[in-house]
Amino acid sequence: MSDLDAYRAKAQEFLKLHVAEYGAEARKTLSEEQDLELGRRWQALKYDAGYVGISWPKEWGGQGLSVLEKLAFDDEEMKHGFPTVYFSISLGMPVPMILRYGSGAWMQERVTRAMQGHEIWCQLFSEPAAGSDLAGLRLRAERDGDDWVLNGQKLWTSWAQYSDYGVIVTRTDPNVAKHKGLTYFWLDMRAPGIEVRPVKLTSGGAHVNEIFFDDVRISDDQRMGEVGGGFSVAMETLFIERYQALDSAGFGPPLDIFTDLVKTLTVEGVPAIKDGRIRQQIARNYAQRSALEAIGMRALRALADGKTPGPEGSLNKLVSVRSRQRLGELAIDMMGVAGVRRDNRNNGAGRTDWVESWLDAPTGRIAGGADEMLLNTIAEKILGLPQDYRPDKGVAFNEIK
Amino acid sequence: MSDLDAYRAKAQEFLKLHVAEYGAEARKTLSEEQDLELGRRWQALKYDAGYVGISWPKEWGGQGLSVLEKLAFDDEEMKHGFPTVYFSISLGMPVPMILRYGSGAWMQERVTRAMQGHEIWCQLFSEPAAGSDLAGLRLRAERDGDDWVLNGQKLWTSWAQYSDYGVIVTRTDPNVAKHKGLTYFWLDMRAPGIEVRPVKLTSGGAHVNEIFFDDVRISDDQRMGEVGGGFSVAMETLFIERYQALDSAGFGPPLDIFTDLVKTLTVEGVPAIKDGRIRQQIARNYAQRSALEAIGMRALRALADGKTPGPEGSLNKLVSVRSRQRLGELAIDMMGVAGVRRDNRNNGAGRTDWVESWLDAPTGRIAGGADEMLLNTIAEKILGLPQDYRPDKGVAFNEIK
Amino acid sequence: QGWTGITLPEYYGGLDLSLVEMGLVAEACGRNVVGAPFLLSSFAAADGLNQFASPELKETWLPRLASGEAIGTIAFAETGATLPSTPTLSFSGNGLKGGKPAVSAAGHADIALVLAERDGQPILACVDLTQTAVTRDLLDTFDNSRCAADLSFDNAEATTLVSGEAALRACTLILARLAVVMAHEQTGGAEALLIKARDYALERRAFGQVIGAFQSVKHRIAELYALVELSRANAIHAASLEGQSGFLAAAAAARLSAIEAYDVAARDVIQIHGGIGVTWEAGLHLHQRRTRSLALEIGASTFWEDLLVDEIMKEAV
Amino acid sequence: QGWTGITLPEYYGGLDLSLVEMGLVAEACGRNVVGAPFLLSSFAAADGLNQFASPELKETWLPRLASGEAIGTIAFAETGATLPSTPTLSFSGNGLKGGKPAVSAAGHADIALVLAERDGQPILACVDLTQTAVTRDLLDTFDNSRCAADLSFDNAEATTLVSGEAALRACTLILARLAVVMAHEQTGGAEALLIKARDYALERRAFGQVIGAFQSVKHRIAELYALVELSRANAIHAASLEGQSGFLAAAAAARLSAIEAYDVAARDVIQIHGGIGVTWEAGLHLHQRRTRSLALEIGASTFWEDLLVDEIMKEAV
Repeated sequence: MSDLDAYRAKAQEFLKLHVAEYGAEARKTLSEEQDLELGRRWQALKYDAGYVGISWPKEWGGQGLSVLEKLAFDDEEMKHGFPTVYFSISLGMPVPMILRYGSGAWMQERVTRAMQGHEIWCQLFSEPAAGSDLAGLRLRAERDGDDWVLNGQKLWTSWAQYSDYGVIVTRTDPNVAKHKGLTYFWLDMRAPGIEVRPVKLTSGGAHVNEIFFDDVRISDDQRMGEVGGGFSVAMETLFIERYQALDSAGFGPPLDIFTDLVKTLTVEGVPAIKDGRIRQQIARNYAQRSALEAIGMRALRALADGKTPGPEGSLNKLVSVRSRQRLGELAIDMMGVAGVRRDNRNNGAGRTDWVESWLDAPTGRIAGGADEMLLNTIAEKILGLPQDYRPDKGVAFNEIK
Repeated sequence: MSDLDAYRAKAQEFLKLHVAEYGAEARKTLSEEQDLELGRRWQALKYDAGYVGISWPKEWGGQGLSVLEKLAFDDEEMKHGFPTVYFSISLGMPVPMILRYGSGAWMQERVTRAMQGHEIWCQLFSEPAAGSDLAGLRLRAERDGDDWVLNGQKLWTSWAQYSDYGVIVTRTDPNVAKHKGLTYFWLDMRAPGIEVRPVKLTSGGAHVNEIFFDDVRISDDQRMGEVGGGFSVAMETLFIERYQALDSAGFGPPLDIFTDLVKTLTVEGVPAIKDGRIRQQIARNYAQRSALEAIGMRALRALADGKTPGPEGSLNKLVSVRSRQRLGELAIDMMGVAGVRRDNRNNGAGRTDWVESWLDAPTGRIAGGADEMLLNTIAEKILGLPQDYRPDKGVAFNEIK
Repeated sequence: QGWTGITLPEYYGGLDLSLVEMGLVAEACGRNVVGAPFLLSSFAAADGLNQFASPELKETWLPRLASGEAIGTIAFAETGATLPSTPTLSFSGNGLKGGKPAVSAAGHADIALVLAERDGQPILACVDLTQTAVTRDLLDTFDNSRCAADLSFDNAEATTLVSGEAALRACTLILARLAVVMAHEQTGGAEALLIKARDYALERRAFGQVIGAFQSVKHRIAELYALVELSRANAIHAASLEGQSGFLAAAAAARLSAIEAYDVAARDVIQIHGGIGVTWEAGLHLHQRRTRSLALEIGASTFWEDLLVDEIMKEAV
Repeated sequence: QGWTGITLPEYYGGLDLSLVEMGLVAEACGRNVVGAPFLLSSFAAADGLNQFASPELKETWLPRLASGEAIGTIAFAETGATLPSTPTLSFSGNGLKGGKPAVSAAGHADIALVLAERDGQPILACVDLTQTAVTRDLLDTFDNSRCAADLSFDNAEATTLVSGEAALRACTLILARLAVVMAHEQTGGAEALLIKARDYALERRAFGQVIGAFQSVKHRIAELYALVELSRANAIHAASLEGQSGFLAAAAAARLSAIEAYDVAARDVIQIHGGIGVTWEAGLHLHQRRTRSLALEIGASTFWEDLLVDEIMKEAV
């Protein structure tokens, strides 16, 4: 058994010990607030057991292991529906950025508290008019002595309603080209002038927020990177978690939940499994998922060998979420008139219930890059095709039409 | 019975009389040359019976009827596979343009001879570097006294190998914007310096040609429209046959040939008609075709009422040819290992044989406008969406990169 | 406005118009994602009574349905079948016994046409839902404005309208006529989404231009236009074939095109709207949910594909 | 080069390598739309002999197949079935009698493995095609370089390798192993088309820019990249599972992904090339034709979908 296999086996043992108290079944009937509290306890427990910050440097309280150990643990943890969703962005992007840009005892305390789940960080990037085109953001930060004063609006910020701190990209100079006038800060989400309003999404859930900034004052000490260098710090944030556990189910239910459903159903008096149309979809989805999994495994092997995984890992999100949406439609259709029922609004139901997964699928397709942006990235970065026409290139931000 | 119904009934009677001698069955075993000869005789016979130039003015030998009578006749004629393919472009675009721009006894003779099938006209528009972007054409026409001297190349000219005359768009001024430097002529295809080379297409047939012009001299009398006005005359040519009989089969076999095939087949030991995958494709193709036919009928009713048909008629080509390609794949797959056989290379087999139809489908998708151009037209002309970015706009032709 | 009696005879207070006019109204409802399902469900119930009920029963119900005073619905489907040939809901001397799952509009309807079993034969029956022997359990669904409920019958009084194979044919015809009207509603929904996408593409800017200038957006909208027009063409065509041969095939084709157009519209138009599109504020989630409730209520695509293929193969013989 | 014996034991002159290496060679063949089908057809025949034949028979044929001196093929399918459970080709005391339609490579092959019937049971048999009791009718097909022929057997000598249900399992395994190798070939073809499209999009200009700048072209190529990589991933994964549990499902998945990738590639890449793409000069029509001959020769998608679903459902039990 390799060291990694041994690590994985130990992790499985640890998770098995706690699944009854913290896993999917335990969470089912909890309210979101109760689930968050359970999540905080789970996070603290993992911290004590050395399963938080697995690949982070030891001086910050991490375990100093490689990304392979982290991916192995995540992979096992994901299988059992533990309540990690409230902390995944916090520990995935803002906190690692603090590890790079922050220092001092106070910051060390923040990192530790975030690792233990006591505090949560959010990421304030997108705005109503700046989604795919992040550099088009408008939230102003104006210099006032040693301070900056923030005015404007952010949107799509996940878990801001529970967040203690955040990282933010602001426009500090509208007179230069749009990528060049941005600056990056961290801030206290309890600062005066910040108002957080949850936004309901397709499935009815509201984990994202609209956030209004009205003369919010922060210190220049909170700046991360150069004035005007915010775009590259933002990009650094987005790419910091370069290797994540790929999910061939597109964050929806695994395929065996679909085949289990098929087995129980009759469609127009005939067992669903005998219908060629349904067989075709099972087969095609299986083939697609097995390919995505094979790509993921190959990437892991490359990492283990100290190589850089190929670019094909970037396909996962594009391919898997789109398919999950169509498969959800089919699952609901197969259930017949009763397919409209919404019997399972539990925490994490999107992972087990086709109706919930389907309701949420449009959000999944937008989150983390719309299909069009992913296709552009593949076409330009991997295949070397030209960038789209960009009339805003090199134009001062306040002169862009 | 309306006048139109009576006209249609009479046409049916006429066609029935001649289908044995000229219809699909009679053509099956002929070579292309023999088929062309049969077509010429059929054309002459129709001319004598008053079924050529149905909607053309009487002074040119037409029948002076409306486009409705023409469409009714075409519709009936199409059903029986008469050999009209060699004359459809000739009588569809170049000759009607002569009706508009020509005059005199010699030209009248050309028109009559073309109507009788004795002479054929072709249309020399596209070039290797000017397909979708027609205005990007390069074939030069240089003024020399009362003459013009043509040099360059045309491509995709249908039936040029059998043509006696043609209409052509040339570049007469490379120093102005690309749409503005074009001029339109007619010419004798037997003029010295013209070389016609047939081009083999996917299915192996070669009805299109590459045509080389080496100092071909034509008179300024042959000019149609102003010098520099060629682009608009070309557009006039393309839109002259505004209402054509729509073909929901995308110029492939009708759906009942598919269902007839399905009835005879067993797939993996089960009658093909019982397989949900095959049923789904029959149903979806039927629905699509019935919608296209309903759109066609609605356009005819609008014409009959003296109204302008809606823009949805433009969908036919986009939708029908694409589907025909996929349906061909399925038909071949259903036949199993023997699906590779090519048993029917007869004239007009693309209308009855799925293998031939499938082999030819890529050509169908390009001919008459690639999908991308059709989508642009719908988006811009019907829905009012903006034109693509066009860096060549207003730039002199010889300065376009 | 008389919308509740469009296709009913004037004698009963209706307008005596055709499926074509009914379709126009349904299309308008679809454009606005009108909440309540009662217009169509009442249409189907009244339409079935008008065709298959005795004069007395018509006299009792049609004036009330035509005026909108009473609400009707149909309940044919059971778990695993859109039109069960041997329904579990049974009718005997003691009345109607059993249940029907997730019946649209059943939360408020006064009367339902049901497909049941009597003496081993299928029957089409009419049942007053306001009697105490009928229980309705309102369901939590993803489209709650459809007022779907499970219906239970405990020896409920009912009247048989048609028996035997003819009952299945009657149900098929009622469903097909409803499918044509619903296809108009779906077309209206898809068209509304198309227009929203077009308008948004002309207004929303990214990278210095309106997003409608990007071919990915532009062509997606053009493809959607094609689907909407195909759906509309089939819906109108089917309505115009009312009472003629080929109606069933045309109705099935209309339903398939309509489901496809509305599904693609919801998927693509939300996507085109980006983040805004997935918020409740944009309201597109209402269309998303409606696509599936309409796709389910009178049988999913596979049911209509099978019906259409059977009709085509019959014709071809 | 030893390509003809890659997976065969060294004892018989082979290289004793795995499906992974065989796949790499097949992928290279696919990239170049290599004309002759013999590499794969001989692989399948030799592979089947190596697994299921007696030592004597192996001794006779494997060295010749490994050296490329003899050409092999397989002939399992009959009209209406990829793997007929009761084949019409029958084997009795008098030998093999009947036919096999449109057998790839049969125009030149020296030996074939056939699925036949003996005493009401399916058998896998080996038959020397050079004997006079075997007739081959070369067919006119849309991909004539596959040398497909109808085979007729008039009391031909043959040797039974496996009988009964085990024969069907043996044929399935032979097909699945060939499917994995062919999936590499198809991936190679699709990849070659992808690269052609990318290069053409960077070179061809319209409206003053390279056509690769239009999102309709750009995104179509990106989508194709996705299909090619999925196809490659499944093909490699299946090859790596050689001899392990889950191999059949992996092979079926590889085949489905490969058929889809190559089909879409041919359709879209020809389309991207515009008029040039449909001429013989461009050579893309060779790929178009090859997509279908490879899709047909060892069973169309529906066969592999069914096989995959059966495997998945078996696993799940």
